[in-house]
Amino acid sequence: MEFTLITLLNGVSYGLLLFMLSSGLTLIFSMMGVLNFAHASFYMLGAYFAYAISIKIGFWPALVFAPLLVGLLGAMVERYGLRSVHKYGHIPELLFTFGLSYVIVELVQLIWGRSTVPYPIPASLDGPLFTLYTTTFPIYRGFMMLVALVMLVSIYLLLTRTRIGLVIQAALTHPDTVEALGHNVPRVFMLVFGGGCALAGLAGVVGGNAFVTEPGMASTLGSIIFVVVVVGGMGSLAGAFVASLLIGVLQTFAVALDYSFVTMFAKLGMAITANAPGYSLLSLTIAQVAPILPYLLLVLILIFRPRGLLGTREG
Amino acid sequence: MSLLTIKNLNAYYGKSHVLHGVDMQVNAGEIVSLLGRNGVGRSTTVKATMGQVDATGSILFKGEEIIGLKAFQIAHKGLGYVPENRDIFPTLTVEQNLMLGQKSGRTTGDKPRWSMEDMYQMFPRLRERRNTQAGVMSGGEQQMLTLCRTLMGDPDLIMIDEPTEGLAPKIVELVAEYLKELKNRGISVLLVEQKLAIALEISQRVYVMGHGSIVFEGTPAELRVNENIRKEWLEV
Amino acid sequence: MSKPLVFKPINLARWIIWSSFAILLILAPMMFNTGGSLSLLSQMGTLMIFGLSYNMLLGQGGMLSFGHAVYSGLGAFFSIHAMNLMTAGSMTFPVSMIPLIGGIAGMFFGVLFGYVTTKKSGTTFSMITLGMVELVFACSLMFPSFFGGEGGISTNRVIGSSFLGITYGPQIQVYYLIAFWLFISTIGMYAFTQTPLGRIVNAVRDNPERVEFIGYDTQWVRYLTLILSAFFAGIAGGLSAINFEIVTAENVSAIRSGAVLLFTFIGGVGFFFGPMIGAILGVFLTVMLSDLTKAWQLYLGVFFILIVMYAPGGIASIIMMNLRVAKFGMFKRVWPSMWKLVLAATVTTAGVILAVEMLYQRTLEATQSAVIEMFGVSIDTASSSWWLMTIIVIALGIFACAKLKGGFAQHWGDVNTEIEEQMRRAQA
Amino acid sequence: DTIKIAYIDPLSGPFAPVGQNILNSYQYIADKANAEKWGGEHKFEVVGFDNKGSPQESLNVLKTVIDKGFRYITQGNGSGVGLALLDAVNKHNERNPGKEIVYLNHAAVDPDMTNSKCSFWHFRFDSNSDMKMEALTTFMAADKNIQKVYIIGQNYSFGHQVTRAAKEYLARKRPDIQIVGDDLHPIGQVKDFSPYVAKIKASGADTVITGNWGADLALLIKSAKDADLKANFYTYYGSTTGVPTAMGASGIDRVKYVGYWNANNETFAGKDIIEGFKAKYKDDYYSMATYSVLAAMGQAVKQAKSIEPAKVAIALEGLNFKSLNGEASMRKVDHQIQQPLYIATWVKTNGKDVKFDQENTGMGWKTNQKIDAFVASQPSSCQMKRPG
Amino acid sequence: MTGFSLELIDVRKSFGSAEIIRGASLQVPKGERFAIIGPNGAGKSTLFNLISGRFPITSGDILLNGESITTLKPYEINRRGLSRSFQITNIFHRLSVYENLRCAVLWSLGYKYSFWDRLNGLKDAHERAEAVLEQIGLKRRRNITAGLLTYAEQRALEIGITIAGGADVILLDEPTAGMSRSESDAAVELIRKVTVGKSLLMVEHDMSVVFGLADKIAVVVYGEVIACDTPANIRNNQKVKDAYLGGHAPVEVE
Ligand SMILES: Nc1ncnc2c1ncn2[C@@H]1O[C@H](COP(=O)(O)OP(=O)(O)OP(=O)(O)O)[C@@H](O)[C@H]1O
Ligand SMILES: Nc1ncnc2c1ncn2[C@@H]1O[C@H](COP(=O)(O)OP(=O)(O)OP(=O)(O)O)[C@@H](O)[C@H]1O
Ligand SMILES: CC(C)C[C@H](N)C(=O)O
Ligand SMILES: [Mg+2]
Ligand SMILES: [Mg+2]
Repeated sequence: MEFTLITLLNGVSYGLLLFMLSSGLTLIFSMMGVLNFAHASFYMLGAYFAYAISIKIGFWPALVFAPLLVGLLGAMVERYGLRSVHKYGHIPELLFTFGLSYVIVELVQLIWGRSTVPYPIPASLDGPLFTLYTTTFPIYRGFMMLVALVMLVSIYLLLTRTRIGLVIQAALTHPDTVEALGHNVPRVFMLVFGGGCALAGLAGVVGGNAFVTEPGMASTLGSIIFVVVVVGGMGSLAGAFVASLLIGVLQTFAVALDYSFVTMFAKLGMAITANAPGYSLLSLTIAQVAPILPYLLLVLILIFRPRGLLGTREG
Repeated sequence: MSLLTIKNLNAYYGKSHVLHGVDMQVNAGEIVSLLGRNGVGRSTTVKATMGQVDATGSILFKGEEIIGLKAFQIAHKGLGYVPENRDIFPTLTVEQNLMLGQKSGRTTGDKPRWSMEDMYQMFPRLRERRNTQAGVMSGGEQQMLTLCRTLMGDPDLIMIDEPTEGLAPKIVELVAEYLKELKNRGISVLLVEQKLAIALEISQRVYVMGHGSIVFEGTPAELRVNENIRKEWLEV
Repeated sequence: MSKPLVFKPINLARWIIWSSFAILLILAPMMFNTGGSLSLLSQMGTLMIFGLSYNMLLGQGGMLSFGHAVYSGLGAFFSIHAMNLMTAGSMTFPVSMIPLIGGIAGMFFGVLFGYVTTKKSGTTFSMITLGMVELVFACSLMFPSFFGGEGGISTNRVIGSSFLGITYGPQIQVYYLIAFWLFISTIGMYAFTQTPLGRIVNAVRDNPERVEFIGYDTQWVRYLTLILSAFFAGIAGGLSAINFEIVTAENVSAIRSGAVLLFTFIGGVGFFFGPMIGAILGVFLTVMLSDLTKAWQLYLGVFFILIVMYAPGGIASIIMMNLRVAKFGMFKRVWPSMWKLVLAATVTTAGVILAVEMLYQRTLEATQSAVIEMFGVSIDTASSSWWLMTIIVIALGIFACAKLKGGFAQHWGDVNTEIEEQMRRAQA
Repeated sequence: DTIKIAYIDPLSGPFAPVGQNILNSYQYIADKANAEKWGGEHKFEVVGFDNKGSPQESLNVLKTVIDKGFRYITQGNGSGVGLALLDAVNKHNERNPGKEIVYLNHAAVDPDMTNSKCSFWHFRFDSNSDMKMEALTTFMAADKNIQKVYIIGQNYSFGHQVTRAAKEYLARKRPDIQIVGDDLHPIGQVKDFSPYVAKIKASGADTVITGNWGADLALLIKSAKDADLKANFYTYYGSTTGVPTAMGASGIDRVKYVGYWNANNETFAGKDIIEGFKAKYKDDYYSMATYSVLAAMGQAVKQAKSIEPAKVAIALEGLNFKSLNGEASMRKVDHQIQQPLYIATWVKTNGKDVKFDQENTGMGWKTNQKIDAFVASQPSSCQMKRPG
Repeated sequence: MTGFSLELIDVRKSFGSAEIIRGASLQVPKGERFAIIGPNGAGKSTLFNLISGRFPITSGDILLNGESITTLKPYEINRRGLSRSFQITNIFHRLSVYENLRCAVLWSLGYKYSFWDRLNGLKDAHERAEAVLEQIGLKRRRNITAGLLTYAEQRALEIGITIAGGADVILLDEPTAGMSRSESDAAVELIRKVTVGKSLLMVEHDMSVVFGLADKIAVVVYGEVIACDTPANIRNNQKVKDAYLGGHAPVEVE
């Protein structure tokens, strides 16, 4: 029981971190059609900025300024880079961000070096939030979950209370016409890209000290957030939310389960020996296949429900 | 009183010079038609006015120079534009399309002349289809939608590029009626048309364009009697 | 991408091009005979086949795959297992034909995975391929007996006794094996572009919907193309197995797939030979540059971004544009403004490289000495005068670029408009 | 002459921090060796080459360095890479007689490299994972509090070896200890270890054995702290770059490591190196194998009166030399170094027996026990083919 | 075996809850030219989409040369000899004009998915493409990239692609939309020429085209065929006037 509950909590909080990361990506992808390969790099920048700021003036200011800084940077990337690529279509846009991810990780190393930087959890958030049976649940994880939820609500309000989403979607097909209707399209694009990056930055501020702040942190999270966005349904924020939780919980539980076909058959009274055909396949435990589960889910979803869980449009 | 004055307008697509010094004007409360064969540059004139094509010369709107401004800035000054190839937003619903017609951050406090309801009354078909994705609507329905979408922005002058293209004859008549109605509500119209009959029927003045410049200016009656111009520039 | 370029290079008899290609392949090792260039040439050859096969999808079929390495990688694994079986004596097969095993394996998985991936097109296709490659990659660690775990599978390409003195021990023999397969595969893939299927896949790229209404099942068109492309990718895999004598899981990774996408794009997807240029550059950047400088990834990233921003048709399109200008005899009109811009750009680049190298020295190598050797001089990265000079160089370079850009763009635009005008008139 | 050694290890990517630290260590020791003439009139030069952590890339680099005239290579970060290089070096030497190269292994500790896959051209200057496990289990056997052990490791050759050896040796030395679970996770990919920790916790383990290194170790320990897992960690690589920072105070008294050296050893041997290194690189010197390699090489070239690899290799065989942990010898049968091992615990520095901290954390490693070379020594199944 | 090329029997189609086609029936005899007119949104294009297999039909039946094609995919229907054009130009914009046409003839000549034939060696495909090129009057533009053609030329190419495969039932959706008078006159000539002996079904709003070309006119209103008759009868049909033509004289010449 203790184990199940704790694992569930762990899964949910991991899922919420995934959501923080993927919400910005979803935002940018759904609105601008840009698959931002550098998204995780902005997450990393968030962590590093927060580190740099927090050693000077503390964690709380960093929580505010680091995402703003990342957002500013994102807006500049859009303004001076992405915008001129936009006219060539989505593939060059994607490739632009792909190249950008290389550059960012190098610049980070240039400034902060190649090893882990000491970016600690602030003392006020360090410690157990509550104890479940004998396991403690850290305050910081609770804080992470809170931030994620606040993020969800504010993006939702932004999207439903403003026309920004509509403007951008329309501008994807007919930018000139949208402008002729009186909307400043380039500025909206810049804001959205900057905003998406700021969200990644915020995730970085929170995730950076929950885990480790190091130059490799971007690449390790990179592909999993794509899975989240696609499984949830491209462009669907709610979908990204559900998918994040699903994948978070799925992966967390899978790790914990040591069952394989061999043990299953053994329970049924059938013994499978090591020289049975396909033994290596049958003896794989769920814990061992945990890493492939998100991708398996992705492929299955794309085959059977290409729109994703809650997506509305295909492709 | 002149609402829009275009002087010596030259426009380019990259390097190709399309307009060679266009001069024309639209007065408040007028319907003016811009006629001409295919490819002479009528759409380009309108696009250049809207800031979508590189152009030199002078374009005064309500007395202000608008050349060089961005399209959205021009729109905010009260100029409306209905493009020729419809350009509806296919992934949005009809209603969302209309919503986008409203300008962001309107400054004028007074109520816009048009509400969504007016649009639906004008074209009941749109009301029926208000929650449909605009992309799947029929060609004609899309045409109606673009017109309404621009009206939602509450322009003082509306430039319409071939609004009757692809519409059933009966609807064409209807559109003509609505254009007159716009005029009655105090909106000026610059109409780019292919269908001569309609243009001549509803406009106060007409311009005929040929090879990137204006070759005729006058009233419909004057054009009707001017065999030469019609033969040479309108290929009837 | 941008406006398609209508220009056929000197339309000389095709065989001249092909035989010069063959001669070039034969002579290359003699022209570049310093130390490691043989192994570089070998890598370029394999990457060329891989890139060309990738371009069957991207350039010709409009399919942006993030998982092409699956086919080359699995081809490589099958090849290397075949070689190990041969070493163990449980199988006999000529080593020269090993790439064929790779090709067939690639094709087999093309048949298998392609059936799933090509069901969809566009972004969905891209995403399924991304999922597929991550899946295969993750699996590779689960089945160490086949994939060899982290360390991969290694082999010895010298198998059995020599045949006519060919053992494939010396690198030069491997090079010629690769050159041979490169030649064959290039012909094969070029020929593909000249077949009905090859043309229809272009049509599918442009407008899949319409293809359905001229009698073709687009899904089949994509599927068949992918299978053929996987075949050639498998050949590339087989050759890399022979060349490196090791195959690791990264051969089936998204990183490898991303790399081929990157290099093919840099080379240019709009021209058949674009990926070949991409392969040359790719090997140069990843292998040579990483020896020269620690900042290689930074340069690679920046270079790539510049290409995406300013030459989305890739190097091939830059070359072809210039050739076109030259052919129409107008090169001398752009040259005056071009060389100035190129010079200014070179100065800027040199300045930036200097700055980056100095910065690297200051931060990552701070502990070594403050002095670096560059452009034949020793530079003291700790002295502010060097920094000042670098900054001045960069500033001047950028200033000059900004000033000269307009003039060049003007001339370049004029000339190209004129050429297009001339071509239009010639057509009419 | 100059003995040029190519250092083929990750200098970019996730494993770069460790790679860079060891390269610095090598160059620092090389300077010292040259100043003190360890190799007589011969000088050492260690040049770094980036293998990006990949076996395949390492073979590329190997080709390049051979072309550049290097005859000695050194590598250590990752047994996967090590095995690939070993194989490639063998092939090269076979195909290019007279141009042999020697592989000086400073840290790749998969036992196979000196057993079934042993080679005349390979010398290992780190104790292999079986030897370390031997030492570790000997130490653990004495602790009666240890009842339930959980083994967790990275899913690659070295991780597998650790798991196997831990089970085997514990069963031999303390059959009463229960192995309550073992896990292999993908290397360098896990961001959140809390599910593993929950599992460890559910198993009731009081002790964890792990061969994890780099971020995999840091994250594991952090998660354990968050969930308030009250188990002791017996590690191989607690002292490598990045880990001390990541575990900080949470590891105090809980984390131990087994290795061939500890900065806070009984005599503080290597004190000047640690201080000099820190002054120069603002980093900690912990990869003492760099010292052993150059010390042994210096002695070997003097003995062989040549820097020709084939001759130096013969001189290295069976060589006895002095390293920072005392007397060491390069066993002839399998080219596996025989040297004492240390077991140490993470504590606050106290200026007495724990003088040196790591990564400026104010905490360092306190020596628990120095284990003599013979204790950890393992038999070898090596059937070495010697040239000629 | 009926004598009809194409027969619609009580065809219905709903999108969601909206029934767009409400039991349309129509019979097109072999070799006749039919025009379909009707108000905007009546379902003309939708009807074409149903016939050509772009959308599945909800109920009813569609027979091509006497055989039901309702369950077939677009390409299967095309292979049975039905070809269509689109209201919005739908060509291969990065291929040359000639290649556009050559692609369009390949299947019908039996080359299918061949990757062993050399394209340039296929004489029949070449000749057929050249012939169509001649017919649609784009000979001079042979090697131009299709995307660079003018609008009217693209429309001509659209028709060319549709007829190139030699289908004997042809569906054209507003072929002259956006053309000027002289261009659309040329287009009418072209259509007349290329559909000799074939069955043609054409949607048009331009009455001069409709009355100039059609043997019969079908009027679709609200998803039903309310009338199908000769041009003369349609012109005088009051129902049609109310629903569609309005006050305009059917043939409007200025
Ligand atoms: N994007 C463009 N790039 C280059 N040339 C263009 C472009 N758009 C239009 N043109 C050219 O500019 C000229 C004028 O075009 P414009 O669209 O203004 O004509 P129009 O009078 O509106 O004709 P239409 O009846 O076809 O709408 C034409 O010759 C056309 O070929
Ligand atoms: N995929 C779809 N989903 C929902 N409604 C659709 C869809 N396709 C068409 N419709 C609706 O069906 C009706 C008929 O459309 P259709 O395009 O067939 O009209 P049409 O007769 O061709 O008109 P026009 O002459 O204006 O082109 C329209 O109201 C349109 O909105
Ligand atoms: C550098 C070390 C952590 C490498 C590790 N011992 C291995 O053999 O893989
Ligand atoms: Mg026009
Ligand atoms: Mg229609």
